[in-house]
Order: sequence, then C-alpha cells, then structure tokens
Amino acid sequence: MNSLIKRLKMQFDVEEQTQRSNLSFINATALQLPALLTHLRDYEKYTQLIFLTAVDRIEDNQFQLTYMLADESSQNNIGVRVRIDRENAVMTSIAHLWHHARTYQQELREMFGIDFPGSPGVNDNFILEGWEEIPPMRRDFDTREYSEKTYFPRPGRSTTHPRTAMKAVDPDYPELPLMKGRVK
Amino acid sequence: MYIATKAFYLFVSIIVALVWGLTVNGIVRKIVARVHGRIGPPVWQPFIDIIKSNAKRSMIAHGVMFYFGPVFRFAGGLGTYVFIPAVFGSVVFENLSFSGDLLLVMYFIFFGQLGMALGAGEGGHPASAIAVGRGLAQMTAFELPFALSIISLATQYNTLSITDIVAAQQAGVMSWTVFTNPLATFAALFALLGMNMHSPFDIVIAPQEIPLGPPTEYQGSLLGMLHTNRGIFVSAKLILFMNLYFGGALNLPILMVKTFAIYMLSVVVGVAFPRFRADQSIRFFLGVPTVLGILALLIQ
Amino acid sequence: MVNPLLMLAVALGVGFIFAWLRPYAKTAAWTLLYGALVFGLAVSIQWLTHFVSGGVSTTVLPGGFSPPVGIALGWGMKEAFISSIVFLGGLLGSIALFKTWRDTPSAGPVLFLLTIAGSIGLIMSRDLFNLFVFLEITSMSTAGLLATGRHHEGAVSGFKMMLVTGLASVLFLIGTVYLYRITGTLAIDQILVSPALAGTAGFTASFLIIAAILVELKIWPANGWALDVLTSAHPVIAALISTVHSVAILFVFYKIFPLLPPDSLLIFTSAGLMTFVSAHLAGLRQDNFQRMLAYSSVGMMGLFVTVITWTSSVYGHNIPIRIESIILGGFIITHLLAKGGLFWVVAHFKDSEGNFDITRVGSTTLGGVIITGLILALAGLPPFPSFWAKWTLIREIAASSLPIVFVILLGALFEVINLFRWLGRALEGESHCAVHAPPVLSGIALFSLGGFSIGAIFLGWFPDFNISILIPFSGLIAAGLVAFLPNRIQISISILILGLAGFALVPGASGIGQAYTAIILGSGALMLLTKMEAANKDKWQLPLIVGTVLTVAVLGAVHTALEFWTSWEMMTAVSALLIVRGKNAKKSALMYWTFSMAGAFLLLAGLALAVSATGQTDLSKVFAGAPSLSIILISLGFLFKAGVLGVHIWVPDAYAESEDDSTPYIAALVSKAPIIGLILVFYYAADAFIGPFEWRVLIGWIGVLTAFFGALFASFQEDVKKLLAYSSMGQIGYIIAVIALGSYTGWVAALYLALHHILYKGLLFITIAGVISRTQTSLMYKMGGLIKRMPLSFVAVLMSIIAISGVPPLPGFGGKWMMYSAFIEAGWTLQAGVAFFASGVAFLYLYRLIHTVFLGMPKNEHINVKESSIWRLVPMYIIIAMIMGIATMPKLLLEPIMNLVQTRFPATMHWEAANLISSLGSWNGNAIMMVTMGVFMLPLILLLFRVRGVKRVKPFNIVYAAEKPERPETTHVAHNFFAHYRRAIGVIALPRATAFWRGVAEWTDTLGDWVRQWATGNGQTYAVQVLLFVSVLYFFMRQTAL
Amino acid sequence: MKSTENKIIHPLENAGVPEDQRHLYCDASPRPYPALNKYVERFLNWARANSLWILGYGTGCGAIELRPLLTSRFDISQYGMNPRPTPRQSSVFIIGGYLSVKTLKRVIRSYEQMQNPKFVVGLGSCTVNGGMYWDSYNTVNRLDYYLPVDVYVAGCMPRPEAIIAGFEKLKSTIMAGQAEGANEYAERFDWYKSNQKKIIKDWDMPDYNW
Repeated sequence: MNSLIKRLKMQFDVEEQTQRSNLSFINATALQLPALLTHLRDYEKYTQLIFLTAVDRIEDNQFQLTYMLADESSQNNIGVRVRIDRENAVMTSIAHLWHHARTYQQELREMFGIDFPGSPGVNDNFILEGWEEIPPMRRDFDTREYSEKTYFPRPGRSTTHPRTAMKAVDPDYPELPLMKGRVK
Repeated sequence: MYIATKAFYLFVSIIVALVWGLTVNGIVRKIVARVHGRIGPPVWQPFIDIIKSNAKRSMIAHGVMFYFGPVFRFAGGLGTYVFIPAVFGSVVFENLSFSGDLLLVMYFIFFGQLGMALGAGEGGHPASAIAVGRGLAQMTAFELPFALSIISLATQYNTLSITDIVAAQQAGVMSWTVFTNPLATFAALFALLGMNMHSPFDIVIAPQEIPLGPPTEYQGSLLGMLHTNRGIFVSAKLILFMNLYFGGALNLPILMVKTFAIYMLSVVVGVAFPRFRADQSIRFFLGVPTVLGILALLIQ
Repeated sequence: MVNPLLMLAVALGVGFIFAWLRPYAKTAAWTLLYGALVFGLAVSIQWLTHFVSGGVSTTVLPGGFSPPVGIALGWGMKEAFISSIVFLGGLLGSIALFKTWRDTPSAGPVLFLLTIAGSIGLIMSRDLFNLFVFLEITSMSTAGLLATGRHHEGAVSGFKMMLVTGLASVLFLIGTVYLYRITGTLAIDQILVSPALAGTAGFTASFLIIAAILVELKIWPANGWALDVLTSAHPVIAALISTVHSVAILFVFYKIFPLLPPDSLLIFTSAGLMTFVSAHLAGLRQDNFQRMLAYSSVGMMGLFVTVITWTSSVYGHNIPIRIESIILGGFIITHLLAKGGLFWVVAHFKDSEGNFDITRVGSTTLGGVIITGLILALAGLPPFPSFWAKWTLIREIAASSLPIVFVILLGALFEVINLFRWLGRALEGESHCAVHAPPVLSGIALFSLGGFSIGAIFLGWFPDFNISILIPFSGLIAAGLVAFLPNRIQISISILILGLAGFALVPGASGIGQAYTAIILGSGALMLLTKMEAANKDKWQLPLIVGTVLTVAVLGAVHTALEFWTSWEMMTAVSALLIVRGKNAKKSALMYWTFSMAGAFLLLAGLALAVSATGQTDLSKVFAGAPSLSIILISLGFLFKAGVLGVHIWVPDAYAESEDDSTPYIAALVSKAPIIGLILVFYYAADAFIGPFEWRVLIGWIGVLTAFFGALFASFQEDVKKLLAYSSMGQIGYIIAVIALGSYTGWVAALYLALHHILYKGLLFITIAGVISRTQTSLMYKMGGLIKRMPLSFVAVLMSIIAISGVPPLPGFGGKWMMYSAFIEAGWTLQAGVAFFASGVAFLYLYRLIHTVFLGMPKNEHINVKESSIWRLVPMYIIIAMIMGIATMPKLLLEPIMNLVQTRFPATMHWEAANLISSLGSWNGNAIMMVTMGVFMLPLILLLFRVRGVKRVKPFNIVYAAEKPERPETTHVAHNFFAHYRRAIGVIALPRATAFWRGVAEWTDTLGDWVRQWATGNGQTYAVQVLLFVSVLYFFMRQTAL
Repeated sequence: MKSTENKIIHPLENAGVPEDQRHLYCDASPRPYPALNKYVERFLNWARANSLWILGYGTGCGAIELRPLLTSRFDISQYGMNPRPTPRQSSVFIIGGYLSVKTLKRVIRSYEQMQNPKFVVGLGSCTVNGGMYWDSYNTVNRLDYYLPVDVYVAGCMPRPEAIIAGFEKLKSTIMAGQAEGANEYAERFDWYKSNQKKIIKDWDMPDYNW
C-alpha cells in the first residue's frame, strides 16, 4: 500500500490518508482524476470500481466525490477523493473506464445535481420521476418542509426524539448536538 | 317429447358433473393444504369463488373475441362432457354419446382450448400469448402418448365407441384396460398429468413467472365462467379416463370413487414435484410416455 | 418437277453473280440473292409434298454416268425435308443479316450462299469424295463467314475451326482413299454392299471417315472449337453453323454410319449421350447467353447421334418412318427454329458494342412471349414439336434400355434448368429496362414451330391424343389476347373461359376425374372473383392464372398416357411461369421448376416404361398392366411434385415469392395435381399394392412424416406465406398417406380432405393476400391486433383454422375422423400416431397465424387499415358458407364421394340417417353441429345477461406488472413465438433437406465447371483433343468390333 | 346512488400519454355501480367476504409479513383468501408499508385495474401517517388521500395476527355493505385524481387506468 502511494506521488500531485492497512484515501484534483483512475486501473490492478458517491460540503461550497477502487488480488482498496465546485457542479465522466459508472453518475446527477457531460443516459430518470425541486440530497433542501407542504401530513402526529426518550431512561445519555437545527 | 326428456336428463347430468367436479377441486385443495401443513380452504370454496366472481359489478372486455373466449372454453367443457357416456347403462347419464366416438371427444377438447387461446390473445397481455404458446406446445407433447394409447385401445377393442369400450370391460376387474393393456394405460395416465396441468406440468398458469397465463386479463363473470368450466371439464376428463381404462361406472357412487382415485394421481405428483421448464415438460412427454405408447401399439 | 440439282446450281450461280452485280445494281442483286433462297425453299417443299404424298426417291446423276464412274446424288423424302430446313434457316438467317450486309459491304452474302449450297451438296451427295469436297467448301465458307465479322475473336475462332476441321478432313480423305482402294468405288451405296468392308482394313478406313464426321458433329470432348466458334461468331452466323451446317453434317453421318458393324453402334450412342449430358452440365455454368446456346447446340448434336445410332441398333435398317419423322424431325425442326430463333434474338438485341443483355428481350410483352415460347420449345414442352419427339423417344427407348432413358433425362434436366434460369432473367426486364422492339423474326420461328406441332396433331400422327387436351393452351392465349381490356371485363371473360372449358372438358371425363375437373374449375372461377378488386399491374398474371387453372383441371379429363403427360407438362410450365412473375421470385421459381421437372421426368420415365411394357395407350389400361418399377417411378414423380419430405424445399419459397394473388391457385389447385395423379395410379394399378417391396407402406410413411414436418416447419416461420406453404405441405402429406392406404375409408378420407384443402387453403390465401395488400408486409410480427380493423377477415381465418385443425363442428373433423379410422382399420397404428402428433403440432402454427396477425397489439402504422375489399369478401364468404353447409350436412358431400370410391373398393362405411358408421365408430356431423351450437349458446346467453356492466377497453389497458406498455411492438408477443418448442424438439427440424440439396447443387456446379474447362480456348489443345478422341474411340471400337 | 348512474361520463383528457398512443387507451372515466336488491346484495356480500383474493403489491418492508400469512403458520387460505398475481381478479389490495411517489404511481394503476367492488387494506404506520419516514422527500403520508382505504392496520410492522384481525374487520365491513370504496373512488374521482396528480408530477399514464 505504502509503495503504491509512493509511486503515485511520484507521478501525480496527491495527498494520502491511510485509514487501515488495506484501505487508503488519496485526495486528487478534478483535472488529474481521469489520468489517475486510468493509471490505477491499467497499471496498478485496481480494476474494480466499487462505488462512486458524493458528499455535500455545503460549508466549503464544494461537493466531495469519492471513487472507491479495489484490487481483487491483494484485497486492497483505495478511495480517490475529489472536490468540485458546488455552484458549477460538473465533473468528467468515467463511464468510458467502467461501464457501470454511468449508473452512479446518473444517480449523482439526480440526487445532487452534479453533471457528468457525455455519460450515457445521465439525464434520464433514476429514482425520482418528475422531480421539480432542487436535488433532494443537497443539504440546502429542506425535506421536512417539502414533505409537509406536499404530502398532506396527518394532524395529531407526535414525535419523540430518541435523545429525549433515552434521557428519560438514562440520565447519563450524552448531550451531543445532533443534527443542528433539525429537531424541534 | 323425446327431446324434452333428453334435455332434462342432459340438464341433470351436467349439473351433477359440475357439482362433482367442483367438489373434487375443493377436496383436492384441502388435501394439498394438508400436505403443506396448512388447514386449507373449506371444501365448498370453489363454489364461493364462482359466486364471488359473478358478483363483481364491473367488468372490462378487450373485444368480442375476448368476450367469447370463456364462452368457447365453457362450451368446450360442456361439449366434451355431453359426448361422453358418464354412467354405463344409465339413461340419464348416457348424455349425447351417440353423436360420435372417442375421436370426437379428443378433438372437442381442443374446441375450448382454441377458443380460450384466441380470447386470451385478444386480451393483448404478453404473458397470455407466452402461456398459450407454452400450453399449445405442451399439448402437442402430451397428446402424443394419449393418442398412441387411444389407438392401442381402438385396435384392442376394435372399436372407437366409448360405450362399447366400457361394455367390453364389464367382465370383472381383471377385464379393465388397466390390466389388459397396462402399457397403454400408463401412457395415458402420464398424459393425464399433463392435461390436468398440476405441477410439475403447470407451465401454462405458472403464477410466479407469467401471472396466470391466459386468464390474466379475465375477471368477473368471464373468470367465473372459466372456473365453472374447470368443474365440468375435470369431471369430463376423469370420466373419460375411467371409461377407457378403469371399467367405467355402473352408478354414481362408483363414478365418484373412481374419478376421485384417478385424480389423486395428479395430486400426488403435483405436491411432490416443482415445476418443469417449458422445454423440459415437452421433452418429458416425448420420452418415457411416448415410448410406452409405442410399445403398447407394437405389442398389440 | 424441278430438278433438285438446280437448287444447288442456282445457289452457286447466284453467289457468283451477286458479287459481280452488287456494285452496279443493288436491288437486282438482293432480289437475286433472296430469290435463290426462296427458289430453293420452294423446290424443296414441292419435292417434300411430292414424297409425302407417295413419290418415289430418285437418284440424280449429274454427270450422266452411274457410279462408280460418275457421282450419284440421292434425292428422297429425307433429303427434301433436310433441304427445306436448310433453305428455311438460310432464308430467315439472311433476312436477319440483311441490315448488316447492306451497311457493311463484304463477302458475307456470297459466303452465306456458298455455305448453304455446300450444305445442300452434303445432303444430296452419296459419293465419298464428293462429300469431302462439299465438306471442304462449307468449312472454308463458314471460316470465311467468321472472318467477315471483322472482329478478332471471330477470326481466331475461324482459325481454330480450320485447324480442327482440317484435321478431320485429313482423316476423312485417308479413309476415303483406303476405302476406294479396298472396294474400288466411291459411291456409298456400293461400298455398303461391298464384302471387302468387313475386313480390318475396311473397318479402319470406315472408322476414320466416321471419326472425322463425329469431330465435325462436335462430339465431346472434341468440341471445344465449336463452342468458341458459336460463341464468337455473329449470332446469325452462329445460328447458320449450329443449325443449317450441323444438320447437313448430321445427315452425312446418317448416310455413312452404316459403314461400321452394327455392334459398334453402342459406342456412338454412348458418345452421343456423353456429349448431351456434358454439354448441358457445362452449360449450367455459363453466364454468356450465346455460349450457353452453343453448349445447347452441341448437346443437341449429341442427342441426334444417340437417337440415330440407337434407333438403328434397335430397328436395324427398317426404322418406322413415323418414329423417325417424329423424333428426328421434331428435334431438327426445334433445333432449327427454336435454337435459331434464340440466336436471332441475340442478334436482334445486341447493342453496338456487341454486348447482349437478356433482360432487354423481356422489355416488351411480345418480346417476353416470344422468348418464353422459344425457351419452352427448346425445353421440350407442349405444344411444341420437341415435346412429341421427347415423348416418342423416351417411350421407344424405355422399351429396351432404361439406363439410357435416365441418362437422357438427366441431361434434359440440366438443360431445362439452365433454360429456365435464362428465361427468369429475360422476364425480369419488363420492370427496369428501356423498351426494345420485339424480335419479329424469332416470333415467326416460334409461330411456325407451333404450327408444325398442331399440324402434326391434326394430321393424326398421335392417335392417342385428343385435341381437347390443348384447351388450356387456347384458354391461355385467349385470356392473353384480351389483356388490353379493362380489368373487370377481362376477369369476366376469364371466368367465361373457365366455364366454356368446363363445358368442353367435364362431359368427356368420368368418375373421380370428372368431379376433380369440375371442382378445380369451379374453385378457380370463384377465386378469380378476388381479382376484380384492383386493376392488374402485370398483364401476364391473369392469362397465366387462367392457364394454371385449366391445366390443372384438364388432368381430370385425360384418357391416355400421352394426354396425361401433356397436361402434366403444360401445368408444370404454366405454373412455373406464374411463380416467376413474382417480384423476387426468380430463384424460387427456378427451384420450383427444377423439382417439378425432376418429378416430371421421373413420371415420364415411368409412363414411358408402362406404355411400352403394356403396349396400351389408354391410361387405365396402362396403369393396370404397368410393371411395379414404373408404378414406383410414376408415384415418385407425383411425390416430387407434391413436395413431400425430402423434396419439400421448393414449397415455401415458391408460395411465398409468387405474387400474393397467384399463391391461392398454386397452393389450393396446383397442389391437387399430384393428388389426382396418385389417385389415378392407385385406382387403376391392380398390382401397385403388391410390389417387390411394400412401396405403398413407404409412401404412407412419407405421407405422415411430410404431414408432421410440414406442421413443424410451419410453426417456426415468421413469414405468413411461408407458414401457409408449409401448412399446405403438411395437409398434402395427410392426403398422400391416406391414398397410400388403398382402402375404402382411406380414399373417402383422401377425397374429402383434398376437397377441403381446396376450400380452406383457398380461403386462407385469399384472406391473407387481402391482409398483406392492406398492411404491406407479409411478416407476421409486423402485424397484430387487426381483428378490430378487419373483423370479417378475422372470421374467415378463424373458420379456416378451425377447419384445418379438425376441431368439431367444422368439417375438418370429418376428414380427421375418417383418416384415423382408416389408419386403424388398416393396422397402420404407428402412422396414425404420427398423424395425430402432426395434427397436434398444426395447432401451433394455426394459433400463431391467427394470434400474431389478428390478435395482440395493433401497430401504429396499421391504425387506418381498412377491411379487405368486397371482391375478396364475397368469394371468402361463399367459401365459408360452403364450409358451414358441409359441416351441417356432410352427407350431401360424402355420399357422392363414397359412391365414387365404391367403384374401386368395397364399401366399409354406411349411413344410418345422418349418422356415418365405420367399422370402428360413428360420426354424426349434423348432431355435432347442433350440440355445439347448443353448448355454445348456453354460456353465451348467461354472459349476455352481464353485458351491460362491461366496459370495452383499448389495447393498452392491460395489466403490465403495474407499468404502462412502452410501445405496441415491444408488447406484441410474436417473433420467434415457439422458441421453447424449438429448444425442446427443434433439433429435428434443422434444415437437413435444404443442406442436402444445396450439396447436390454445389456438386453439380463443380462438375459442370470441371467439364467446362475442357474447352480451354486454345486451338492446339483442341487439335490434341481431337486426336486423343479419335484414338480412344478407335480403341473402344476395336474392342467391340474384333 | 341512483342518481349517479345517469351522470354524464365525460371522456378523460389523458394528457399525460403521448399523442400517438392515446388511441391505445380507453378514455372513459369510472362510474359507480349501484348495489342490487338488499337481500341479493347481502348474499353476494357474504360471498365477497368469504372469497377475498389478495393483490399483494410489496410496496415496502411490510410485505415481508405477508409470507407467514400465506404459509402453514397462519394459513390465510382457511378464510377463503388467496393471493392472485393479477389485479384484474383480486378484490383486496394490500398496501404493504411505506409508499414513495414512484410506487404510488404503480399502486394507483393497479388499483384502477381492479374490478368493483374492491377493497384496500393499509398495512403499517407508514400508510397511516408516513411512519418513521414521514418527513422524507418522497414518502407518502396519508394513503387515504389517494385511494379509498377500508382498513388500516397500524404497527411497524404489524404482526400477522394483527393483519388477520384487520381482515376480520374488513370482512365484517363488507358483510355490513359498507365497503364501497370503489364507488367512493368513482364519485370523488376528481378529488382523488387532483391529490394524486399533485404529487405525481410526471403523470405519463392515462387519467384512469382501465
């Protein structure tokens, strides 16, 4: 694993962050990504794309994409993290490297609004049909408000938050700030 | 006067066959449930189902042929039954067997199936067409051993008249075809498994792969008619087999016992085996059953 | 009487005068030229009539001295006939050449006259050295003619010709010299009686002479030069060489072959046969029409040699004049007029670059008719002279030597395949070719050919032939003559023609044949009604349909074997022409033609054998006394035509590729021809059931297997017409099987089934043709849901599929019931099982037919499709009414059938009121109909109570796993409908027969190619081949002679 | 009820269906069917209640609880109930848990393809008020705004016993002649349809799926 990181560092401008002996993450720039993934796939035996996912870093006004690759022979995984601009969320498609990446990209397009120009069928419906709001997985989308506005909530509903309920049973239950601003 | 009497007898005969057929179906469902370790529906559940189907207030039809499909099917069942003498020597249950012989009965079975297939076809559901394709293909296969068996019988008794065949078996239990011509009987019993469409040969209905097949689009009274037909058609088939291979019946109780016993064959096989694929089922009938049929012909 | 010598003198004289006169007085020169030819023709014909009316042959002594001092010229009927031919060919050829001669001055006309004069000399001379002189004259003049063509190949081929004929001349001269030395005379007649001829020296000398003539006659393999000559020459010159010159040399051969001992004749016969077969085999590979004609000419020469030597070996020197004139005369006339006509066609249509495109011939209707006629004449089809020649020849040979018959028929098969291939190409021209004037000259040739033939019939040369058998031919012509009239009038006239033909034919027929003829004509007329729908695009179609119906019908009205064979050939030809008119039908028509012709030739062999064995002409007596081999051959012929398993591969393509409107006639009517044939054979042939082996049982098995595989193949078709074609194949299989049973029940079933097949197959094809014309496709998966658009057509198809499948109450069940009863009665239980399986498999394709076309999802492009036109619906519903009528009252139909069959077999079924009782069971059609109606009405009435609550919904309102269907195309289950069945038992439905026949075709092709390569195009090689040929021939001759 | 029979049934627009496919769909709107004579209807209701055929459409996690019902442990067939694979023949529609917008679309289509009379059983809290997913961006909160529900069985998930109790309740409702959801749906068709269309934005089906 370490030698791999070393080799990568010689060729690419990457930072690494090893989590376990068989799992590392490296941070790369969006421009480098296709070259880096191609290199990993073709020269380093990381032939499998396990998933491609996104995190909304609304604080940094960025999306973080994680491409998780696996080397099946050595059971090593490597995750490549890329940050892209949140306002103009466009990323290079990797559907030509892994055919199934188109599905992930279609999902990200729908749920986060990240565009992957050239990815086959990226604008087709994935899960949502006829969604008209901002993409629902963006953190500035208020699902509760949307739900109350749309789905005829049944009156008389009461919710007990797990923390409150646990507090009643166990006074030592930690008072951690969970999901700021979401619980009433 | 003669016609009126005949019509009345026919009516009685049909009602008896219908009720007995549905009852047998109910009993079988109960038996299958017990084999599964379930309690099972009441024996009269088929009757309730038919009433329920007819109690549907709304119905849809895809066209005239779709509407006629169950009519053809039921007419096929009725026709098959009325051309078979149900009880040997009985005036009431002689039916209209003087119109034709065994070949007529064999071909009249197709009447209903063809009509139903056409109705299902107009329904337009892909599963209906697929199931009809399967059903016809399987039918060609199981009709072969059955036909061979019938031909063997025809040469054995030198007649195609069902009444005459029954008459020839009245000398005692050992004169039944099942003992005088066991090969032909077994070939035909294999064919019966296919005709009854219990598993492993239920490739037509196959609820888990092609939802119900031909009747997918049928509902309400149309479906009710199909279920009614199931009663009369089961009776007809079982009575035919009883007449041909098991010495016929001299009265109704014997008829009930024998037909029930014949039906149990399908049930036992049905609860014991999972479903074949379409091509496996076809090949099965062209294998051992056909060889049995050919042997029955050659050994004659 | 004009002295025949004058012809020769005038021709030679005019030749010289012409050359001198031409620069000064053109018109006079030409008049002289043609005058000489007309004079020759007139003199010959005058003498011919003189001889025919009983004149005695004479010997002309030009020098006034008798042989051996002077030259003797023979002049008799044969000479007069051949010289008429020569002058006729010369006259027509010179007319064809007139334009060329007028435009480019050359020695052509002179050489032409010289060739003719030389040929006349060859014909008349009975002096060896004189013959040599004339041989040289003709050889020089033809070589000169070739050179006048002023193109390189012509000159080269002329040189090759000189090379080879020079070699031949040398041989001839040496032989002549030796013979003169031995016998002391040059006169053939004296040499023949000379005792010295018997010795080795005499034998060798005679051999050299005859070998030389054989080389000149283009016997294989010493014929490469002739092919090159005939290919590269101007077509008219080629015609001259191939007809006039060759016929003259043939006559020389005819005169001198008795020089050799009779037991060596077999060698000549074999050489002729080899030439015949190899030429046509190699002809298969040609893509140059003129070269194909060259091969055909060479083949013809081989046939002539065969005929001459074979008849002589059988009859010695007393060949019956009738046989000789029919066979040799027929072939020679055909050779002259048909082959010459085709050469002239080539000349007529050659463009300025010398290219010939055969499609131009068919660009006009008249051109098409002419080339069709010429090719049919050449192929030996009625009513042309070669047909009579072929029949007589085969009948004569069959009496003594069956192997020769087969070899000749094999060669003839290659020939007719080849000819038809070219005909198909020619007829293509109508659609996509600029219009060219029709070849009038060839038309005249064709017309005179027909005239000869009809004349021969009227002269009573064929006492066993009734002129009424040619009614179809006149019907065809009559329908063709009115082709310019508006469509509906034309059809009315056609129906009238059918009616008149029925009036003429039906009373003369008897028994089953009478019923057959009437039924075929009736159903043909009924089907013709459908053509009223729209104007005809193809002028040929209606006449051909009329011809097809009539030729099929006339089969029932024949009385003699010759009549039967004539109608059979006419039917084959006309139906093949009907098929070839389809858009892309060239290939399938060729396949149809090939198999039909193969069947026809088997039939011919069988009939010829039977006729010669029994010495009878009447069909009933011929069959009654026929040896079992002939019965086998005849029934094999019928089985070929019926398209039984193994030879079925033509069936689907022929049906599918012919025009939609023509298919019903082929499927419903033509397919009945072999049935009536089989019935006639088994009806009359007393011994057909006891052969060396159980031939009948074999046919029975073939029948049921055909039924099974027909149904199976039909299930896997995507094209609706192919599906119906295979279905027909299956139905014919049942009929054949029950005919083969040879029992009362079986035959009643056969006739009943055949009649039904006409009804419902006609109905199906008419209906489906209507559907195809509305939807513009014949692929079933492209249709669907048409029941809403074409409900009446749906009902028609529903009726016919119920009828076909044999489901009660429609009359198909009666057929099935009798069929199984007959099988079981006869103890054919396994066959009954296979038949039952087949009828089960039939459900597959029947359901597929009705489902994929009428049920399921309608396609967007068919949303505005209309119901078939009234002109289709009326015949359709008339047929349906007939089907329903038969279903209710089967007795009306069955009783006449049973009475007919009773004349052959003792009855085993009888009626009790409406109940038909067989030995096994009973069938009451009337009661079944009533009961079915009853049990159908009961649930229907029950359901009608609920009809108010029913909502009629649209196609896409289906449960589709809670989705909505994407498109009709993806929702309609149609393509590869029985995939699971194919997986289960499709392995036995692999196209093995197709693969087998394809293999046969490839092998034949390769063999033809191999034979073709003998003609290398190199003059030296040709010379070596000649020498080798002569040496080998000598070797063989010595073996037999000594 | 009598009055509704004569109501003019206006053809539906079917605006969601592509123009070239509109001829493939029936455009009639549903109509309520009046009950028959009281005594006849009582008999028929008995039959309906004792022959309940289930359309099992596993919309959510609740569907897992249906398996023990069908098999030997609880054996629902003893009550005359049976699963049917096609909505055409079913009379009870079991909504097995939470509904997303996407599944709701299919549920509506299937419900409309069932024949009158038809009954709906909502299974689990999700059908009642959205359950634990109530504030999700795509979970339907109240089923009865989209389909007429006859019986709710609350719980997350309800045990098979609870479901059987629900069916008993349904049976008694049917026998009492009060399970007229299908007629209610037809009568308040516009209201239901507007609710459905409010959340199903890309309505690409015909307005009533016959």
